[in-house]
Amino acid sequence: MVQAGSKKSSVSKINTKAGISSLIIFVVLLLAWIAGFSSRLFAVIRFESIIHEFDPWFNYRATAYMVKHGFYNFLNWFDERAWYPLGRIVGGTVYPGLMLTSGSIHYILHLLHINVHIRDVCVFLAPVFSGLTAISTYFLTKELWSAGAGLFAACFIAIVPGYISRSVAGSYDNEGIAIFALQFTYFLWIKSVKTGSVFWAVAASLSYFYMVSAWGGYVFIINLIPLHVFVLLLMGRYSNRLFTSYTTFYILGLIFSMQIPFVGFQPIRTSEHMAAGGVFALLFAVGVLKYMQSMMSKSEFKSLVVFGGLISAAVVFLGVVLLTYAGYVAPWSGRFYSLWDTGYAKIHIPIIASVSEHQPTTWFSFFFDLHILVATFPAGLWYTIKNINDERVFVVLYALSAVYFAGVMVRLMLTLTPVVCILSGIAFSGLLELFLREDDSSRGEDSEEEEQSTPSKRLYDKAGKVPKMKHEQSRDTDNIGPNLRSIVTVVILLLLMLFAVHCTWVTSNAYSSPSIVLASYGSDGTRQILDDFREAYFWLSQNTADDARIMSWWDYGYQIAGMANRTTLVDNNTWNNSHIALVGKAMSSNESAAYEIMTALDVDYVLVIFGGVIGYSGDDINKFLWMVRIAEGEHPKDIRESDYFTEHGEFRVDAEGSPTLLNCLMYKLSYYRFGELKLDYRSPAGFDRTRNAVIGHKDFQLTYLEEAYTTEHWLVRVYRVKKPDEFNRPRIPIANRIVKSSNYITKKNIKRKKGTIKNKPLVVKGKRLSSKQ
Amino acid sequence: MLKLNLFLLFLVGVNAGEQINSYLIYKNVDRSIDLTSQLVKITSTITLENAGKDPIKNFLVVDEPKSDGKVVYRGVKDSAKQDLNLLPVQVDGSDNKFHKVVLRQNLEPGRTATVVLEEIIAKGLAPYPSSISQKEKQLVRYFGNHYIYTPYTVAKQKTDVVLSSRSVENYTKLKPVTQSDNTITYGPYTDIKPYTEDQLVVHFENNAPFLTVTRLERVIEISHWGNVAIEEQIEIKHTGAKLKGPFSRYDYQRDTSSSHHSIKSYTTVLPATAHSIYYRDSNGNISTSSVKHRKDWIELELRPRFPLFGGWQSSYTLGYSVPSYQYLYRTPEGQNVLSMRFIDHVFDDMFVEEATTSIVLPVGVSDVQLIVPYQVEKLQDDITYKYLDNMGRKVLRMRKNDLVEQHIQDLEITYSWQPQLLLHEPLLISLALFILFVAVIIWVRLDFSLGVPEHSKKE
Amino acid sequence: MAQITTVLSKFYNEYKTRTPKRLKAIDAYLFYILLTGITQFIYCLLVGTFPFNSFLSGFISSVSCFVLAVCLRLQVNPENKTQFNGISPERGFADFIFAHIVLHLVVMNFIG
Amino acid sequence: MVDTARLSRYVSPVNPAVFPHLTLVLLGIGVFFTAWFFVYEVTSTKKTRSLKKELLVALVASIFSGFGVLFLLLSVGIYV
Repeated sequence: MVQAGSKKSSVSKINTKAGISSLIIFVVLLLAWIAGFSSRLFAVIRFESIIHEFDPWFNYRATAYMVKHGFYNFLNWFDERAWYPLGRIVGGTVYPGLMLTSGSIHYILHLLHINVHIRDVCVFLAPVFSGLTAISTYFLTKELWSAGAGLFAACFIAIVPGYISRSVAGSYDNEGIAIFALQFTYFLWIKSVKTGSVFWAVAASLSYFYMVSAWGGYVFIINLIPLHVFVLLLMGRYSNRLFTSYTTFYILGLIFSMQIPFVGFQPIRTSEHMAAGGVFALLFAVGVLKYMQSMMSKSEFKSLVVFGGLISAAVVFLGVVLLTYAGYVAPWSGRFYSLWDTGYAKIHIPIIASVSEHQPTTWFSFFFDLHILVATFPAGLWYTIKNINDERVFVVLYALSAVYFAGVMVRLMLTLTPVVCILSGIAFSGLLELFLREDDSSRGEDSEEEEQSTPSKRLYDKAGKVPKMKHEQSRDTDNIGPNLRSIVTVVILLLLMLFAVHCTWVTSNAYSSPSIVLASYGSDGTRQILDDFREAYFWLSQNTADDARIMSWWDYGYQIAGMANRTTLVDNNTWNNSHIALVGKAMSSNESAAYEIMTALDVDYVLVIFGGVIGYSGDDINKFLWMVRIAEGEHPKDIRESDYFTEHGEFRVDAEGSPTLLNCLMYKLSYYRFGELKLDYRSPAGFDRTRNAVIGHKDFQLTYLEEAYTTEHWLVRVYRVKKPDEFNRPRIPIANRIVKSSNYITKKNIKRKKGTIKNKPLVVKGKRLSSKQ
Repeated sequence: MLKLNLFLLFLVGVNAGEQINSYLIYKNVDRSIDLTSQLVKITSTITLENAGKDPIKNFLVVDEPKSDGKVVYRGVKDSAKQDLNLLPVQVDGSDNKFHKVVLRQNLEPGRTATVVLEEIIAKGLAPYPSSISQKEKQLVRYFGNHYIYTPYTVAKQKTDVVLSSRSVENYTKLKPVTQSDNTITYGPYTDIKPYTEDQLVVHFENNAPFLTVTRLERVIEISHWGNVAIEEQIEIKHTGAKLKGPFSRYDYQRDTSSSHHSIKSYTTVLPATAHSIYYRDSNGNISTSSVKHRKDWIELELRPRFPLFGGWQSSYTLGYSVPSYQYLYRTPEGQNVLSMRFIDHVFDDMFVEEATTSIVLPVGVSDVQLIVPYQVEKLQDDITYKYLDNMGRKVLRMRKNDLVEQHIQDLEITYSWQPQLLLHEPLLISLALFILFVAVIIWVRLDFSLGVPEHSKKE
Repeated sequence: MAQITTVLSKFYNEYKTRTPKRLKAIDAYLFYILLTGITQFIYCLLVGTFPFNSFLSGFISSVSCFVLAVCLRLQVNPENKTQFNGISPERGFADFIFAHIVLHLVVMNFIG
Repeated sequence: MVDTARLSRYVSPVNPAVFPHLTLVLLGIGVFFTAWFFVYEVTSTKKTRSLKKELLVALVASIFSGFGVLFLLLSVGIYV
């Protein structure tokens, strides 16, 4: 390839150089893409091409629906299988960008008769888009600093764990494509600010439109860009370019964003979007003033400003007050509040706080997700502040705000990652520029930078092979000695190598588990796959009535809908807190109270996740306190969190646990017949491996439910809710009578003890089954 | 007179009517009713005797009018183990369904010949009670006939009923009858009139897997790059006694006895050359399966995601590839012949309720001829598009209900195909790439004329 | 107050003399758009905003026409040539047309 | 029924065992020519460009890449 380039060197040297440098850029970006793509494939290689976790299952299901029924039917899709009995209008409550993207990829591929299953499109969407993210990061950084820094940034973003965590193959979620849209919007924005071109501003707003269609994080853009404009105004950096780019971007972005049904009229009604409008008006005012200024003398202008300023301030103030008073402008939403006050969610909205990714970020996870970039990005920040210009103001603001948000919520680490990569790219590029400048004076600076970044790029593709840098040849003309120079270079290379190794390690160990398939390693290194989730979901899909309603905690709603295709009561959408609280109440009540709720909700099956046999820590008993808290929020009379603790304020499942806990539905469903199970010879029967305790309440029977299915490792347990005529007589009332100290069940048992021999449910079940087939 | 009779007989035969030759008698019948699996396999060794004066060419076999289950396979072999053809015929004055068996050699008067009649009956075993709890044993009842149902007189008959276990609840005791181990022997009975019926009932324990393939879709795809890909979509159902009451994983884990009515796994046999085997369902791979390479075949131990209890069902997709040299041939005339099984083994003693087989032929075939081993329902041909197809491939589709292992037979497809067509796909890709390059060339050229205003500014 | 009227009159004179004809045409267009926008707003105040999206699309389309025209005016203005490096009036106009095409496609969709 | 014994067995014109190697070689050549093509496109100016050369390189690149992609598909098990 280089030969091909150098052949033409006699014809035109400049062109050759451009050719080589563009070839190098191309190759580096391609390698970054490939490296990013392949490091996201751990999950596929270890397991299979499968959708991961929870939310992706919904996205996948929606995409599959769209592919099957067409886009317009998708927009009007009323999903009666979710939120029973309410249902969910899916088309109006999702960001459709993700589904549209993969749907159109699928459509195009099928037009070309490449028969890829939509699942595979969904699985590989995020890794493919990570490549696009790398490229747009390159362009953004190139606009901000230089092409060399851009290559660094592209390589960083391709493999940085903070971004990989959301974009491994199978993690089919909004963030996967949204980060690309984010970076691309910013790139176009910077471009339009630089040139003042309407074209780039329109492109930016189109890209913003895509972002709005893809992720709720678009609010970040629509606040950051106005902030940028505002700060530029404050710094006295107003220019007509800024005016054209922002006004065009804002007004088009506004109308575009309202095209998304889920967003609707929010851009003109909610406070989150108001800042952008305010800056728009402000920019207009400034624009008019500047225009007038150009026409008039200073003193005349001053008087006009004072007069106009007073009037406009009054008008704006009155307008805002009136609008808010009339209810046109909605106050900030809860999730948004929790961004400012980290304690807010814990107090007011347990459902938001219960999600682990909404927790504040720890220092460890900063390091874990970004590694050396944490240390280098302040250097990049300093570089940019030192050489500030219009667009660098933007990246500074981006960095500062993203750092703050990432500190508030683990999830928003994702928005921090790109800017960290950009600034670190700038830092590394600056460093290398300083230390490698003189090695080949015959070359121009630009191509040299790229020359340097290429070997280092190769370095973290193949971490073991360190190409020899040219620093040894460097002449001693600078004020930095050759020794120092080589030492610094080697250190930088080592750092980059460490970074690459760390990224690969984190990706492979922390972020590549599909979480619906678990793997455990035996002592001899053999791998055992625990496929209990799919076992249970597949059982549900095959052996329950098509309209069966399944109650589970909301975490599993999307998975049940996606894999078992059954109706769920609550799911990960969490839009209806009271419905979730009702399920939480059912789970935390005792059996008979729960039965009332379950019959009211027409529940046919109850599904619980129980990790006690294999020591899986993410099970329902460990999540149980959140159910109690959420239920308490809505039903404070019936559920009290303190009842579930021991006198010492501990949450324990062993014999010392509180009686309320030991008799609640969740406990019973998790531990039904577990008391008889001896896991190994050393531990006693009923030893819970997750909580390292022998359970406190062993021999009990279920009155209103019966075990319908339990998976191989007991991870998922499905119970059938009996019909009212089936549970008149508990099968072994004696056991109940002995154990239960609470009075009501015992009473019922005594009352209904007669005639417990014949099994009435027989007939009904036979009917049910036969009618189904 | 006799000649006239024969002539008439001939005429009637032509007009799809047969008459029963009363000179033919069954001299001896040895019946063995095998009830060890979910299928009822009746093997009758029949000694035919010609008591008349004319040679006999054929004899008739009749369906029992009121029997449980369905005869899904019936085959007749002669003493040299050669298959004899069975033709459905009608007999005047009888509503029964008859099948005519043509003997290889005429049965001369006074001579005897031995034939073996094999019948396989599906759904002939009814679980009784029809639903049981997890711990109970599965009991089934068989309703049959003590005597062989035939239009001919039977001189002597003996029946062995082979059961899967020794535990028999009860059975009809038409003397003489003896039970030893897991075999009940009825007879010998002598001089039985034609069409004699007498109900035989056996109620016994049978923990054999009662697994039915409710639907099987088999797709065979030929690639002339040297591969035949096979994919089977299978829906299975446990058709034994239904599970009553709860399923307890605890009890299931404690019960380690091998004879349980639930089905944990079964074995599918694949051709020895099969490779790239996959086993998955709508939720992805089913990781619980193991492949064992035997000398002449591959044994695939398939475990459904969950153990199947009575009434439970499951579905999965099994696919594999075999190299083409095993199944694809070329005639000297340049035609291609694919010889492939209509259905393949799913599990031992399988019963398939409905099977659809599709054969995806390569691009651009002509003169397609199909030879089937038995009667199948031919479905409308289809066109499908696989990877890199722009013309579409012809798909032959056919369907048959009620199949058992005996139906694993080859079907043959002969078609003409030009070997140059192999180059079709790579040239297609090359063309697409070339168009891309040309587009780049044009783009590069256009770039200078496109934005005159902007470019004049830039310079 | 008097000061302001003098300022304004001076401004008017300045404008009349110093602005090129091309820009004046754009200004006329701007004025027209402004009137449309105001009319729509008043109409909505009087009649109500019932098909809210129709009102919004109409109003926003006139606002964006205004904005785009202002942008065009800024880019075309020879005084701003130094600021808009690389954007000729023709390019500006092409951008203007492009933005309008995109805008009206969306407005069409939104007006329902 | 056709008697299969008298027929010759059909084997692939290319031994499946060499698919991966063919993929590597063909794709390697294809990528080389593709790179050449793009470098040429970027470096050459309006005057120095010759359509004949462009088309020739493009043709070679596309044929090699086309066959390379085909054998790539074949070697990963997608039998077209």
